[in-house]
Amino acid sequence: MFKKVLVANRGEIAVRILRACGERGLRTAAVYSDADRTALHVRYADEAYRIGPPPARESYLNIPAIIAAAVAAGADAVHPGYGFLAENEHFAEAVLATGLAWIGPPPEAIRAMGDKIAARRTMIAAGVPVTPGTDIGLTDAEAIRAAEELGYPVLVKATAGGGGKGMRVVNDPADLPKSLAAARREALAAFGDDTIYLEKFVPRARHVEIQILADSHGNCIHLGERECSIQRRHQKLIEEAPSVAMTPELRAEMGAVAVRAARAVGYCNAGTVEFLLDRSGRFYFLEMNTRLQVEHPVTEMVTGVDIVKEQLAIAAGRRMRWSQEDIRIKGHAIECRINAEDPYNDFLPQAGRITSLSEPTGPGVRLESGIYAGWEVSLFYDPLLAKLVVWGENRAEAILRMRRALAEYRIGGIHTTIPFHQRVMDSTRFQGGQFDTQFLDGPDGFRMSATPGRALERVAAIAAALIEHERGQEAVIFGASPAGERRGMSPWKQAGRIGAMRPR
Amino acid sequence: MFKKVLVANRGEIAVRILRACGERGLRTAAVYSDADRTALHVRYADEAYRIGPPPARESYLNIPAIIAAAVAAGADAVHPGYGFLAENEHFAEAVLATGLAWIGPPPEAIRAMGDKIAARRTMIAAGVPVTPGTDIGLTDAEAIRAAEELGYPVLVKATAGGGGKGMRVVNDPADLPKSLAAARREALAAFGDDTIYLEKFVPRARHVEIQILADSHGNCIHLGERECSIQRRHQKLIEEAPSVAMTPELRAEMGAVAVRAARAVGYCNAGTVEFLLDRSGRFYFLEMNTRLQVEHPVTEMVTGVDIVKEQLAIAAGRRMRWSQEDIRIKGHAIECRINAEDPYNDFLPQAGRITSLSEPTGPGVRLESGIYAGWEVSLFYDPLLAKLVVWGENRAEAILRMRRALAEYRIGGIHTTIPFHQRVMDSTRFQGGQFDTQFLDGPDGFRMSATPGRALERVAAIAAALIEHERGQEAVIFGASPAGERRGMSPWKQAGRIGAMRPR
Amino acid sequence: MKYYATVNDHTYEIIIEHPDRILVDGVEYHVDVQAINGRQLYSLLLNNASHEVVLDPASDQKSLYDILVGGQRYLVKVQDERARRLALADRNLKSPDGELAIRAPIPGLIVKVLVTPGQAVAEGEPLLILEAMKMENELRSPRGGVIHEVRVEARTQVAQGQTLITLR
Amino acid sequence: MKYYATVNDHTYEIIIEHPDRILVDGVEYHVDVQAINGRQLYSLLLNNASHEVVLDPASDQKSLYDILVGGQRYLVKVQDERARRLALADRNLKSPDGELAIRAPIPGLIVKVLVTPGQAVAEGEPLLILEAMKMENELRSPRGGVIHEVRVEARTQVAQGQTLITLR
Repeated sequence: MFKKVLVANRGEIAVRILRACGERGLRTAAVYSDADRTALHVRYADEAYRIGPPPARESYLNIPAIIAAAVAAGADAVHPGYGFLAENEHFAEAVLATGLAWIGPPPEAIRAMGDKIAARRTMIAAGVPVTPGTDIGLTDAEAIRAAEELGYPVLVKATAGGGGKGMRVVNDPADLPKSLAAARREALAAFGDDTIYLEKFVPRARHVEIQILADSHGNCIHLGERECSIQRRHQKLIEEAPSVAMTPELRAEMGAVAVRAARAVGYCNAGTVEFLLDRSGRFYFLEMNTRLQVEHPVTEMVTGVDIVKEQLAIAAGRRMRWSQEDIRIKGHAIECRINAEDPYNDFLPQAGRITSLSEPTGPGVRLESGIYAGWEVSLFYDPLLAKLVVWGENRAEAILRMRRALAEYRIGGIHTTIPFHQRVMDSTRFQGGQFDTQFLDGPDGFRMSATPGRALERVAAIAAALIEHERGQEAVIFGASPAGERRGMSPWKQAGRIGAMRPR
Repeated sequence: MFKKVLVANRGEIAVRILRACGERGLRTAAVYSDADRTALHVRYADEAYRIGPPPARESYLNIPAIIAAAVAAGADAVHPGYGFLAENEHFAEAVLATGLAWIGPPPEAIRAMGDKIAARRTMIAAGVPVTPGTDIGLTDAEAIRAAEELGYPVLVKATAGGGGKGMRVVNDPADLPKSLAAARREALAAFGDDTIYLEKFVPRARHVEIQILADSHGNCIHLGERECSIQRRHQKLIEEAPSVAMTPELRAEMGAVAVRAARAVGYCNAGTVEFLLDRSGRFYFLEMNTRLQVEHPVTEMVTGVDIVKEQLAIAAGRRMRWSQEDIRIKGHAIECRINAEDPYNDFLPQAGRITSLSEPTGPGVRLESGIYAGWEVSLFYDPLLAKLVVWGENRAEAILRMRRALAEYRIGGIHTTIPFHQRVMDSTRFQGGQFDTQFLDGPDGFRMSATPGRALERVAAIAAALIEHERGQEAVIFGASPAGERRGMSPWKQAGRIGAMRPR
Repeated sequence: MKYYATVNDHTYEIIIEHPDRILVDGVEYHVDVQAINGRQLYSLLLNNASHEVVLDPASDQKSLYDILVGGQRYLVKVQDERARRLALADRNLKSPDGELAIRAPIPGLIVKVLVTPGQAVAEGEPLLILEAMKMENELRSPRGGVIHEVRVEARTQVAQGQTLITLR
Repeated sequence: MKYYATVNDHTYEIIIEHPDRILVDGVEYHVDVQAINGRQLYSLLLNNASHEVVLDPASDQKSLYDILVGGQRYLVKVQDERARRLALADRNLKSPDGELAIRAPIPGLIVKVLVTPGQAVAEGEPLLILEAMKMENELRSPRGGVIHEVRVEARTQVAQGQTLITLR
């Protein structure tokens, strides 16, 4: 096994990996940008190395700086987490060229799956079903013709895209030019490449993905599926395992196809094969994520397999401890992504200081978090603050448990997606499992009402009046003089008075 | 099922029960003393009722006040938790007489097991092995004679005792009078009764207990054992499941005896049969705890059974969903009791405000806590702040996980037992599983050294110097004038300066 | 003290005479509100019902409270009697809809401006596209009206809170 | 600035000239200390090793720091050059062991006093029994010496920090 692992990431996933290393007795090294000096991953690592200023380009995407940190630390392995450089084969190659182990798939597998078009061809050759689509590098005019041939709705996809960026569903030929332009702009800004292609859009489909584990001894198994249909603009918000749409037969079939897909590119380590699953049980390969996935904990909670610890063992050349027969799905797990976004205001990203924090705990609750009270959330990075994961004996218990965990979760100082998740858990459509990827975005989709339910309106009114009253009383204590005149007051006296008042 | 449950307790166990009720869709009512108005159990309940001033006698032990709260709330069931009135048959009877369900065993079973001497007789009649001992109500002179007959070491026990109070091990006849006096004083103060008796003390024994579940349809099963030998003055500090001393055969045998013990008193609901297990595998009945136990989570984590939810179902007259064959022990769980006690200062109870709090999270970690940042820990109640519980595939993984979870756990403002637990997890004797109830108290026991290891001494010295330096720099910013002269400074300006300094 | 608390166009009259008893539209409630470690989280007991109330720090001096309770967010305007009388008098002098400033909710880059001064817009109509976090966000009109000024143009960086467009 | 930090009878000479570089007994270290949300938890990077340092609030004005790091607690006395010179001068005038006050670590009831004035006691010898939380706690002598005063008697209630016994 390794002696010291450098984690080339930040936030909750860096913390997750640091914990796994610590629990295997491995020393850990973190890297940080100037925005992250006091981040949780820096505090929890054994060592920490500065890699640059806040912008990701100059820090977490800065390959030479990260390699230099790994060398300075004397690390013998690098875990890339997800995002940033996780699916950058040049980074993987640089790590290997430095003589360090890469805790991820071979660079060739990253490359084979990273080129979406080549991947589609490889999959077709391996007998993996894919949706009909075009070649890459279409001009707008070619795209308009191709869309007619495929038939609407179509999906505009940036070749370099990912995480929902540079992707647009087009239902109406009239919207295509505008969508092409938007997808190109986004892809150019995010990835420096505005190459696009089209795919047939499968309506009313679910996004179901299969977790894969493969070792360097030729063993490859799947850990069942994750249901990831609750998305907003192709960004997953809620994931669960198992999927309500799954039968044991279909799981075995999709699992076998996913293993075939992984083997087709010589895969090794953890990976995820994403599929669209339509209402009649047909499924289509979407893409393979050649890295640890954000939502891996739901699989861990229903299978009992610690995927990150398996990654470490596989990268160290160990044989997998599990065969396909060992994998049993037990109970139900749900994950809610807690983002610094305002669900009442079109999910606009939020920045600011977390002034107070109460985290849910207790039976069946697992929190993967990168924040603490006092932490400053910046706009430099992804808005994901934490993942709240629950396990229940069955889906009903998991939903009830998630409701109570969300109700306990208090993040003060910034708006988060917690109220959104509370609404989804209360939604009968979600509870019934009757949803697809259009649940949030579609015409009959789920909406956060601008005017929330009236149930607690009176309580809110009373609370506001009481707080206003209390503040008024404090103003009286300070004297009713305007702010400018208060300045002469002793700071000590004032501090004492503030301390003596209500807050405990 | 019930509609509304009143939880007649406080702290982490009240929170635990409230969560279970919430997850079953039951409304909840909390009770609180004036010291607990902003306690977590008040905040997390649907409703909350004041029952009196801080002293437990006037609040959490005040039967009429609690019954009145249950009636006012319109509750249809009462859960007593552990401690306080949980094993008070008069409270159980009062609850039942009010027409409410009692989420616990029948009052007759509480009474039968509450009288330690009668319980011993019942157990002997039922064929349950017990240690040799005397009758109750001995005078000191009688006790001295009886001790000679039993042979030293002997155990002085208060009839009304519990939780280690009013209990003393005596190895040397010379110490007996002093120990008798101390046990009587403690028992009189704690329970208003200084009646004592003696038992033969089993040296080098482990404290191993069996969790029982019995329903009102005549079904009674056991959920395996808990190892609770890590005790200080008969107070458990660390518990695990399973016990390293256990074999499947011995588990089956002890489990069968525990079921027989429970059946002998017509037991129903959750309970625990405590045994001493000596080095040759002989075991002796100690007592039965006729309530939910502090350490129940370790059993939940290795069996997958939610004991509190089963308690609710059983009290509602449901048939148990589990038979003995369904119960399988999977992996290993450890619980550390996080107390407001100073392990470097003879475990003296601590009081004060929790100024900051970082709780461990992540895979395999379950925290059962009753505190939050800003909470004021008082000396009115038990020093238990929280229970940190971890699960691992095996005992080694559980210990490693507990180490990392303890390292993440930061409670600012008061001393806690966290450093103690860190030392135990690092102890090779604990890691090897070679311990008994004398691990902490015994002659070759574990000690918290007054002079800790030198490993981090230099780090501590540097940190202190840097903080001193920083404080000196701040003093310069404020001006070196005495405090009296600072008063003229604008509070706003000062606040700005404080804000601009280091803390993030 | 008498207060008027307005939520979703509904106004509650709240009289606070005793620290623990209030009248809400004439109905008595027993109340106990306690701040939890700061000034953002409150524990409210209302006739024994226990609520946790989270106050958004944006709640400013104008007695406008952004309150999260039970997973629902409410914007509550609180006025005492005097403030309410002044506001009512004020309303009679001005038109109900004044000028409204559309501000940047986050810092970002203006990708496109979709309206021009003088243009009539409906509620919900897109006004401009703001790129932040590498995602394009459409800013929509919070009500119907006429575009008065457009203060930014495409490809400019804007700060949080900066006024982008004014609406009349 | 030069500081002397004493832990477990070992004194480190620490020179802080630059904000990020210090000399410890002549050896250079790169340091970066950052307070985390208050003044009790610090993140310390020491030549890239990451430590979390918890400061006990009891750490008072006398530059005595009760520090928890890596699950180990250390009591560190920090003196700057001037304070150290004064202290050394002071030590020459007084006996190394002055009078020591045994204080009540928690409020409670004195159950029994086990020593009398003039009595010689060894380190670790029980001095009295204090009942708190319904448990009896033995208070033991932190060093050898002679009992000077016994300021309490059995069955009296004592407050936290109250001096119970003085030792010479």
